[in-house]
Amino acid sequence: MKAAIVAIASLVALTGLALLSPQWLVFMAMLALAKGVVVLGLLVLMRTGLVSFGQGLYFGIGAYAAALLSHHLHVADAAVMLLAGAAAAGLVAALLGLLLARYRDIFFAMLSLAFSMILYGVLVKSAALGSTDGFNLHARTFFGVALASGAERRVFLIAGAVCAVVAALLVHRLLGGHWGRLATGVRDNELRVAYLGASPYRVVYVNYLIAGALAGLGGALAALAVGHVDPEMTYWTTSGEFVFIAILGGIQSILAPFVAATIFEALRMIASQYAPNVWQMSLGLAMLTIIMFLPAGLWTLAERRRRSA
Amino acid sequence: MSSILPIAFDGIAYASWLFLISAGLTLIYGVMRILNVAHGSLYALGAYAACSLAGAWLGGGLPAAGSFAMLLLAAVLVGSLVGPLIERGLLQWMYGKDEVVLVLVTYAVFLIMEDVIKLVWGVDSLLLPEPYALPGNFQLGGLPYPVYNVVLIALALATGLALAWALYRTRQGKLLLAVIHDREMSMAMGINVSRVYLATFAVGATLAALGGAFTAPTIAVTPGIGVEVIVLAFAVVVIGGLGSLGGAALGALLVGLVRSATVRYWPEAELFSIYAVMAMVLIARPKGLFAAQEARKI
Amino acid sequence: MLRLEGVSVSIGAVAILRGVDLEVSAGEFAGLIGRNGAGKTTLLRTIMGLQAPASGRLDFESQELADLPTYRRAGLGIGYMPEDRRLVPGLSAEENILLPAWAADADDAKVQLAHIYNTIPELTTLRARKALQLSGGQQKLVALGRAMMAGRKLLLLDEPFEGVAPVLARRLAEVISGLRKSGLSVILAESSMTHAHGLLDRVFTIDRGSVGVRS
Amino acid sequence: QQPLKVGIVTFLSGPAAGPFGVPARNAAELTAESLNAGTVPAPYSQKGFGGTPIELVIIDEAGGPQKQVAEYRNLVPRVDIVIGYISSGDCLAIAPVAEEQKKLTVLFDCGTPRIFEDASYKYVFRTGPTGTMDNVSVALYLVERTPNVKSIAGLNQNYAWGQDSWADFENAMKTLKPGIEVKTSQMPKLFAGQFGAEITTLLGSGAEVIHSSMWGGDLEGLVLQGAPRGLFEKHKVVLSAGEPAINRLGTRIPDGTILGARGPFGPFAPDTDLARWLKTTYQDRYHVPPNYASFKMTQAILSVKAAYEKAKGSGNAAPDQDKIIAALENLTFEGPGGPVKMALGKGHQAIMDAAVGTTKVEGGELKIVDVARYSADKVNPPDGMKSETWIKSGLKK
Amino acid sequence: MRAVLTAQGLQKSFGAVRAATDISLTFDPDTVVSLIGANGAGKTTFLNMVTGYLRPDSGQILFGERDIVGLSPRQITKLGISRSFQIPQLFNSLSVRENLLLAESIAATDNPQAATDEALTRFELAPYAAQKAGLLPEGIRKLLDVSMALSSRSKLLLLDEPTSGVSADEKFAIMDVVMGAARIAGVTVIFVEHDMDIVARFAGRVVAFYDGGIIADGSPDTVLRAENVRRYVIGEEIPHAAA
Ligand SMILES: Nc1ncnc2c1ncn2[C@@H]1O[C@H](COP(=O)(O)OP(=O)(O)OP(=O)(O)O)[C@@H](O)[C@H]1O
Ligand SMILES: Nc1ncnc2c1ncn2[C@@H]1O[C@H](COP(=O)(O)OP(=O)(O)OP(=O)(O)O)[C@@H](O)[C@H]1O
Ligand SMILES: [Mg+2]
Ligand SMILES: [Mg+2]
Repeated sequence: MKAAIVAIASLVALTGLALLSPQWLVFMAMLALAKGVVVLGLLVLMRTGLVSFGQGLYFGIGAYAAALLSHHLHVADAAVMLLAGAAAAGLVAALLGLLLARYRDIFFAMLSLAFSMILYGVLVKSAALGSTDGFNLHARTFFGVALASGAERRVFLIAGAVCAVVAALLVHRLLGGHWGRLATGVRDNELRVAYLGASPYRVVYVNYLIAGALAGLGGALAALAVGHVDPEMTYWTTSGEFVFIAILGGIQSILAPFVAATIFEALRMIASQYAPNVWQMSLGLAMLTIIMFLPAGLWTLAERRRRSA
Repeated sequence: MSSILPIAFDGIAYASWLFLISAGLTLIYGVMRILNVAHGSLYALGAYAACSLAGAWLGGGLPAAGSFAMLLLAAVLVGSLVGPLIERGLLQWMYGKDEVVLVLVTYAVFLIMEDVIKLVWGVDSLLLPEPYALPGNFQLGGLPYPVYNVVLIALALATGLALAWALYRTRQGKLLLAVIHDREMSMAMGINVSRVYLATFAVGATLAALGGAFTAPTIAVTPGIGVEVIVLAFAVVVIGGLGSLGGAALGALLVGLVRSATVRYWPEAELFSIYAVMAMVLIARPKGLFAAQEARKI
Repeated sequence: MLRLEGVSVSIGAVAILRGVDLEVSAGEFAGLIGRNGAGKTTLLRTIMGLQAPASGRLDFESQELADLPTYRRAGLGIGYMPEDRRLVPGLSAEENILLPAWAADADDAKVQLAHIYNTIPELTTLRARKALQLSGGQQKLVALGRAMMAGRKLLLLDEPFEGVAPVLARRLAEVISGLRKSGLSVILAESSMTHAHGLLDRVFTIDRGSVGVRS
Repeated sequence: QQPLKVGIVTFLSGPAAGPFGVPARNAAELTAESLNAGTVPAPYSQKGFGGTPIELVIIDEAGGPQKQVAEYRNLVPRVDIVIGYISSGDCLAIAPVAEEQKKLTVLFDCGTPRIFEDASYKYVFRTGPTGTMDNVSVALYLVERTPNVKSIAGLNQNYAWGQDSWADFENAMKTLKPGIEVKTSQMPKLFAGQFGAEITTLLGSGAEVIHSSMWGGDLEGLVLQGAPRGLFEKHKVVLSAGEPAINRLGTRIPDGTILGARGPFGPFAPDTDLARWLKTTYQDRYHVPPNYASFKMTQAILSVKAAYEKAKGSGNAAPDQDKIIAALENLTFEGPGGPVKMALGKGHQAIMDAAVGTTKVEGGELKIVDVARYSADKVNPPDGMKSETWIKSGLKK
Repeated sequence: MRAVLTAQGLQKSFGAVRAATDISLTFDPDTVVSLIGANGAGKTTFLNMVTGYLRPDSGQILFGERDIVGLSPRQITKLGISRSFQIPQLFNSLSVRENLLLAESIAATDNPQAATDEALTRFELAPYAAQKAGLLPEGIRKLLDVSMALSSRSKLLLLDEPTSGVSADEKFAIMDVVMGAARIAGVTVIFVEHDMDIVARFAGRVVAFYDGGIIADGSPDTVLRAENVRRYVIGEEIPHAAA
């Protein structure tokens, strides 16, 4: 019930933002949303105690799937692109998950990193896809309705908001119940999970699949927002960024990824605008401050407020 | 046949470099459970410090052979000043936090150091070619090879052996094992855990800086050299099995040899080689070549 | 020798120990008896410095313990045997026992080791085996040996008899009572007097964080 | 008077900052100040842009296309014109956004010909030549100097720039010398920095010529590691974008190395007032000579000034953006590297003459000797034809 | 009557240590059997082999008719064998209630919430319901571990030292609860125990292990009085040092 209210409120707020704010803000909101969706997937995975340093793989797959649709198959419908992004990523996750679900800890992290870097290598090698330069994409319709020039990103933001809110609600329901406890169980003590008769492998697999599909959706959203895809999306630094956003937000709440992604983007924007020569340092200091004072992630801020209220 | 020797030599030289940077990483991870992203910055810092020190030495007209000592000095200085600074100033407040949070902390340190390096040394590349050119070449399979690479290999060997001796043949090494396994119980047994951490981080930082300092003469020292190193080193460490020194050595060797063979026979695949090796090793051995022994749980 | 005055420990908002007064003199064997969750482990950990007290005084041989870091307490001759064993799995039983001596850089490690083997002959057969292979009870023995290595003056034993077969429990009781000869003090936490009968000079009871005395 | 705000985007951090980003930023600052002071030689001696002073807003290009698009969108409301971008990926990503935002955006350095070959833009211009001519001109130079060349090898960074450069060079050589043998094409990872195994392979390859489009630390590393091992003695080495390394490596670049500067820049610049002004003022202020990135930045700023003033005409009112764009299209103007024609991409893409030379140390200084110049239309495709097709189909007009 | 569990010639060595030397045992339905033995005698190893955690070097294990050697712990659990552990295996970051709830949910109990509440009361865990399992006192951890094993409604219940670490005055109470639950469900219980009073009170049959082998098997009376058992497991009465 409470979740539904938050969801509706977020939708209204985002729609308002999409319709009323200046273009740059619309774009930033959309990028934050896209990353938020990826991090949401990471959150699902982190419930099982696994951190993937390779979500860039699915982020990239989602983006390239959407972009290829537009660029090579001339399907320029944003809704189809989003769906294709999530589906393509989900499909690959379903395959790789069979292998990766056996891995734990840093080995899981690094093997997923290896896969994302292999895709990176493939993309860098594909001259037809523009190698590291990537290529541009255009979505001209949404559910078949032609988009007015200049309004595309406003529409995408609303579409992105709907995707994100639905995804967040589903994840919220999933993790709030038995499945969430089971995932925590896998994180805490796999042996006991097995001895209770459940399969840790299956839990990890399913969560990996969800994370992959969400990263794909995020990738497609980002591709729509940026209008350009390139292999950098699959590079480990991109994957690393997702992990950092996840930790920045903390893993307690479904809203945290979105809040953290927004703050991360904003921090980076402010740093590069006002300290172009030392933006990395500013970002680093900001991150340290957050870790020092909000040990369980940004979300502790909200928690504190709630408690004092 | 004639190409085996060159491939092996190039591979081993590259492996030596990889080993130097991964040894510190695996040590810090093994003992402190910190995946130290700032390792890349320490590597870069070592390279920059080496350029400054050896550059000043050579610029002062002192004997060129002494520049090797400057490389060492640079590594030790970085390790014993910056290492403790990071550990005491920052990390020591973070112990007990989740592993991934510590990754984030070291990532922040990495970001900060990138800009610090830029502010101190500027964005232009620094060059220190003398130590590389000084020892000259030798012939192998009809091709000239720099003697400097032999120096690098010897350095890696010496470092590896010294570390192995310290870790596996001394009491300090066994105490370290206790700290690794159970911080709290170690304190109760009278081990000064905080000092162990400090020393470990300083040694790890010195190793990173050593890698950077001895690479400096072969490359142009530019902003960003630390970024690439991190993933390479992580990959080697994971291939070898976390926290295992022998693993890091074997992992480095494997990666080095595969890379040099790839460059020779299939240059387009160079980009994948290390990740392909990592994926293959992990598929065959999910915990790396030398998996850490686990305690009996039930 | 050891003196606690009004020691209170809280974790978060929960008070775990409330104003504990306790005194153990040199060579004295004290029992700390209480049910599950009474606070026995917490009390021993507080003495060892693994848990910070919110208030109160801790003295050991008239030295204030409060600002002494944990590792220095071992140096004072306090040995701790945790209830859940906590050996270093990769090291042999003997190396585990020797760890405190190495940490202190003690020169009489050999002598003390021989003494430990003497008092607990069962350890001799286990000495070369890796701790990770030992059965639960065997690990308890090694943990006791290890505590003796550091604990030249005071031994903190947390439920040493739990999970130990009766034959060994008897032996342990013998061993512990044999320690009297060396003038050691012992605090022994147990949930009942079953194994500790006749072993103790003084018995403290602990219930919900409060310590009382039973003669 | 309200100054005109010019957004400048160039690498301030990362590996590209040293060789390109910062020299470009320096040139931008120098040029803007000189323009505002009215000290730039004719035809740019009027203060600012048509009398209006200009003010720079500089941001960092590091971080990849996604970040750049975000930065660009933030920048647009703050400035009147954007000049920038070194990375081709960034250029590709920015161009459509510029179009959407309707903001005059002048790309100054990136090399990929795809920008105006795959699409056409109204608001986007590039005042530097594409990468095509770099490799066509070095191929021409090579074949002229060594007509009997039989084999080549490549050492290029494994990313779009390196791959395209090698493909252009390889194709041009195949067109010029049918039957030429390619011994090996090494593609080390970008910023790998260490090329021991690659150099071994090249040394053993038996190729007469080695082509490399490397830049920055990679290029310097290649020279540092290759020269002591005799790579430059055993082979003719062609560095198609080698010019910026001169300032760093100086006499360490072995004699006989063929060098390009992505246009008639730096040591290849013609002896004009404008070039001399840039060289001396830059040298005085930054204590190094300006490299091609500096030249191209100044060239970009001057192109906008030329167009601005042409659009403004003799009137007093500031010209609107559409007028400036109309003036810039197909404009021919004088840059520090000589005349620039906005001849390709429907008047949005510049072409220039190319220059190639050979290194030689004389009197303890590195000199570029045996310089050859190629006229712009000899090394660039005709408008409307793709570079790749042009090279493969015989480099014909 | 068909045996619930039959072990035939089980062998297991760890390097030079022989943890099981030709163990053959048969367990009948609805019985309560206690495994006793010195430390390191091989009791836990036996349970580990039965539950698939360790694979015997040789020998056969039948659950009912079915050979279960080579099956994973999960598969064996699903067949109807559940166990508790000598060292409690809990979900440390979940609360006591959530631990139980998870166990009940996996066991597909009709109403996991109600079952959880019931277990909390039965094992007197209610006061700790909201506390994270990782912060529990050792004895309570043990209780929780045992109570989770009981959630599976299995046919065979293996308990590894269910009462060690539990306060003396509660040991009997716990065993009463376990036995009560077992009796209702018709479960066979095999429990490892070091407390001979508990053994004597609850076991219908006692198997004594020593050095990887079985030195006695039979009714509590006979086994606890057997010479071997007294020597190797219980230890001869030694007079207390006069206090
Ligand atoms: N880290 C902690 N956070 C919150 N509560 C804790 C923590 N550690 C212990 N407690 C609580 O402190 C109380 C005392 O615990 P303690 O472990 O000292 O008991 P104990 O007497 O040793 O019990 P047992 O005989 O079961 O080992 C318990 O109620 C326990 O839940
Ligand atoms: N994984 C293992 N690796 C090596 N040795 C093992 C392993 N598991 C058990 N052992 C050895 O096998 C023997 C039997 O161990 P087990 O745990 O079965 O004893 P136990 O009868 O349960 O003893 P306790 O009452 O102390 O728990 C012991 O000597 C132990 O050291
Ligand atoms: Mg306790
Ligand atoms: Mg056991």
